[in-house]
Amino acid sequence: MTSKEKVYPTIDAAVADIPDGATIMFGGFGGAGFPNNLIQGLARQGARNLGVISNNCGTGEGELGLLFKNRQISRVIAAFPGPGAKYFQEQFDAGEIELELVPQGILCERMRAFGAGIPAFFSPVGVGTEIGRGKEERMIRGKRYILEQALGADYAFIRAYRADRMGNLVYRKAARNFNPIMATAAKSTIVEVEEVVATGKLDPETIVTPSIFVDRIVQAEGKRYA
Amino acid sequence: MTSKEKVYPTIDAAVADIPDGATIMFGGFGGAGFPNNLIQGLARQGARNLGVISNNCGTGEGELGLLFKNRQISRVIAAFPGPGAKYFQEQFDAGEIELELVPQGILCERMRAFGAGIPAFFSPVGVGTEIGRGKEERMIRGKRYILEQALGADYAFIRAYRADRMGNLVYRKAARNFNPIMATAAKSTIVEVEEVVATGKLDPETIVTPSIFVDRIVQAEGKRYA
Amino acid sequence: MPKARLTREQIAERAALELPDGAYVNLGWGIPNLIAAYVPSQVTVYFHSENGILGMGPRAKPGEEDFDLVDAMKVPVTLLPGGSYFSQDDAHVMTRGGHLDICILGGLQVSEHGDLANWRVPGAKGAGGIGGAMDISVGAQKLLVTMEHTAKDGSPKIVKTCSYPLTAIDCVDTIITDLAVIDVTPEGLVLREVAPGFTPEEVQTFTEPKLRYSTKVPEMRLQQR
Amino acid sequence: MPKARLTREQIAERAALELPDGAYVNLGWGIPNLIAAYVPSQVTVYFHSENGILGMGPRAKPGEEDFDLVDAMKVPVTLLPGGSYFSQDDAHVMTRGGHLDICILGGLQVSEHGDLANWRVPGAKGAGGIGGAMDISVGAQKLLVTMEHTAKDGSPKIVKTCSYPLTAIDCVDTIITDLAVIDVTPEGLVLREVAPGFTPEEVQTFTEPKLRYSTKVPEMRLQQR
Repeated sequence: MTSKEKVYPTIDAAVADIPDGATIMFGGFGGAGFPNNLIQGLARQGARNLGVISNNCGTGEGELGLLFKNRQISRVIAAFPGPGAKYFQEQFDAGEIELELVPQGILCERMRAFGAGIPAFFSPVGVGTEIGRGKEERMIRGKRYILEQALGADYAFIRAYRADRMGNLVYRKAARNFNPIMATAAKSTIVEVEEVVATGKLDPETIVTPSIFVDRIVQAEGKRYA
Repeated sequence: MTSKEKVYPTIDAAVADIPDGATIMFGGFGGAGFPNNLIQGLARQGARNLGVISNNCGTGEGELGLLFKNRQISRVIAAFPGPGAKYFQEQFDAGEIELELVPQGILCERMRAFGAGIPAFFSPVGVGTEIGRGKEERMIRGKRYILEQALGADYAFIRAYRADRMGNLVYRKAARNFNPIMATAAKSTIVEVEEVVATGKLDPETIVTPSIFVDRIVQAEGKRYA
Repeated sequence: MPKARLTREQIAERAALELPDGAYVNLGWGIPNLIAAYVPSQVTVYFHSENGILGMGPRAKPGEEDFDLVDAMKVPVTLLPGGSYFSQDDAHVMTRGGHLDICILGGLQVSEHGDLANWRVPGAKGAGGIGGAMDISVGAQKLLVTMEHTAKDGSPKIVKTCSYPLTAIDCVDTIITDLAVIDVTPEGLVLREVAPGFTPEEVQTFTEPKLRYSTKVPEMRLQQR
Repeated sequence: MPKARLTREQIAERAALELPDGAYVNLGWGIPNLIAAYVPSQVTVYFHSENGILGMGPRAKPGEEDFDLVDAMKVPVTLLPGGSYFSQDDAHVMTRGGHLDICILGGLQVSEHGDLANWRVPGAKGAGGIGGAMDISVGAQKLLVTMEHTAKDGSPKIVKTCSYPLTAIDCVDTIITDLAVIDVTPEGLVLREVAPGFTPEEVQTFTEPKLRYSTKVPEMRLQQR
């Protein structure tokens, strides 16, 4: 029996082939569940002109801040870039970064749609606000809705608590956040984990992300928070 | 501290107020995860002219078969009524039952949309087939899609393995199937469980249906399969 | 000297009285975040956080923080028995799908039609940020806004039409301020209660649209009766 | 006496050779359901069942059945190490979202454009039933159909245009029958292999649309080389 090996030996190996111009989803919210080791690996790797899909844009040099500091990012889709996203804000104010602001739940829903083979859906969120501007609007059963498009990416960089070698994932508390949904919406999902366990060690009832959504697994280098 | 009591003393009490004409979702697939005790309670209770949303329509008198035998059902939305659904098939052939056939994944997705506040979505499933007939069609990014509508119900009758008293649910193996998604798509969700445990006894990481989606909990009467 | 209005804590205290027993609740940034401390003892409510928590408990004690368990404001919190964790998309199935019984958000402006503006001051520097407020506003079964009645420059925050970027239209059910409790109804804004020491006429002077009120408007309650 | 065609088991055996190592796979009713038994020993694949199982193992042994662990055909099965359970909607995120590498379904008719009809015989009594085949057909990265080459009355099942109700249009990549392996390509149907003892010309006589083939069409392999 053979099968495709998903476990990578190092963070650097897991991100080695990310090309310039790639679009990458990054999990994490409120300091929890960020793939900080992968982010730092990507900073070392140096890919440029990246598109980022993420709830926010880092805090100082922390989390995604490092990639903005290194000027590796040119396009952002985010719900809340954040006042602490110093490097992002500077480059945004200077007109160097293209930004699409998306309501947080719709950011999730657009990614879920992509992962689920749904190309577009009607949404009540943002009707009559600047989010609805330029979008198709329609009355359905007496209420106003706007049409939102599915959102996919080349890569998802996510953080989980444990993976088995096949790629099944479990998360820890509120560090789950965007990670499971991003895993479904990228061509290739790369996960850093606290611990890689043998296949069969995770209770099949409790697996949150089934292995089918995971392409590369790498042991985090010990740093959970940026 | 007080709070709304969700645990009902008996199956009959849990279904006592279901009115004639109600639309009800029923979980279950392939013999597993059917709310057989609730179904039997509904047969005793006698509500008529019911609308049913379910993957299938029973096997003989088993599962939903009992409600068809009793002629309590007048409308069905299903993916696979099933060759063993004797009473349904007889009444369908006699023109006594209105049926909408829906592809299985789209049945799920329409319910999920309802639960998620999405009124309608474009779907690749059924394009060019009789499922697409009469539905709005649109090209999106070069592919054909049809518009599908959200699907809700007055009640969801579901089966879980364990509930805590607050209404958090865990399921068992493939008996999970339609149950979690139906819980999100009904005005009132009634769950029969193998065991009711004290609040706090379920591991919060492993809860599949959070309590917010559950309105009534009742201990199953011992019969797991119909 | 102007008369004393309610404090932010008192606004929170009043808002807490709107929580029905057994409700699933989301609290936003600002004053709403103070409300959890004032839930009446005879009421049980379950707090939702849009990053994937239901049954959220109080802030973690110093030294006991778990930074994998934070609320939507990045504050380390706790989980109560019966709480659960889920993904952010499932958290927003709850917001947008109408599963939360009551949500309470802060506001920059509320219009007489119940439109809410609470995410961006026009002309502010930076990119701004929407967060979860738009999803919460459209989905809440009942939406309360808690805020100061007037802006720092004295201008009314309850207006005929919002001039700030909107969060959602036609979404606010009730406004609770340091001067009043006001319900948004199809007939317009109805003044339900006034802050102690204020008359309906005084509250009207701080409010752009016309308020409807009966001859006798009760004082704002601060404790459950 | 007509020449012997392949058995259903041999069709399954041939189809099993199309499974790449590491693939996530869904097998439908009929001949596809026989395929799991023929996966070459040097290949590992993961079976998906649309009722919410990934990493499904063989049928449960008599006496060891768990009726909460059944496949999409209601048959008690087992779970392999690394398997997982999930809800039916998540199972169809996998089908429709393009996450399954290869799916193999039975067929009533396949057209030269790759349209598939496999859920209902026209004029049949009863309501019929779609099940999961439509979601699987549109979403599979690669869709194989295994079936007998001709119907019981001898009429071709590979046709110019399906006359039976369609499951999905333009979805089939490869057809494996008791007579041939045929690829659906933009240029039409390409005969890749023929059953032992049959010539391409003979296969053509059992097939309505024109087949393309080179002068030397290899015999159907039944074992991995």
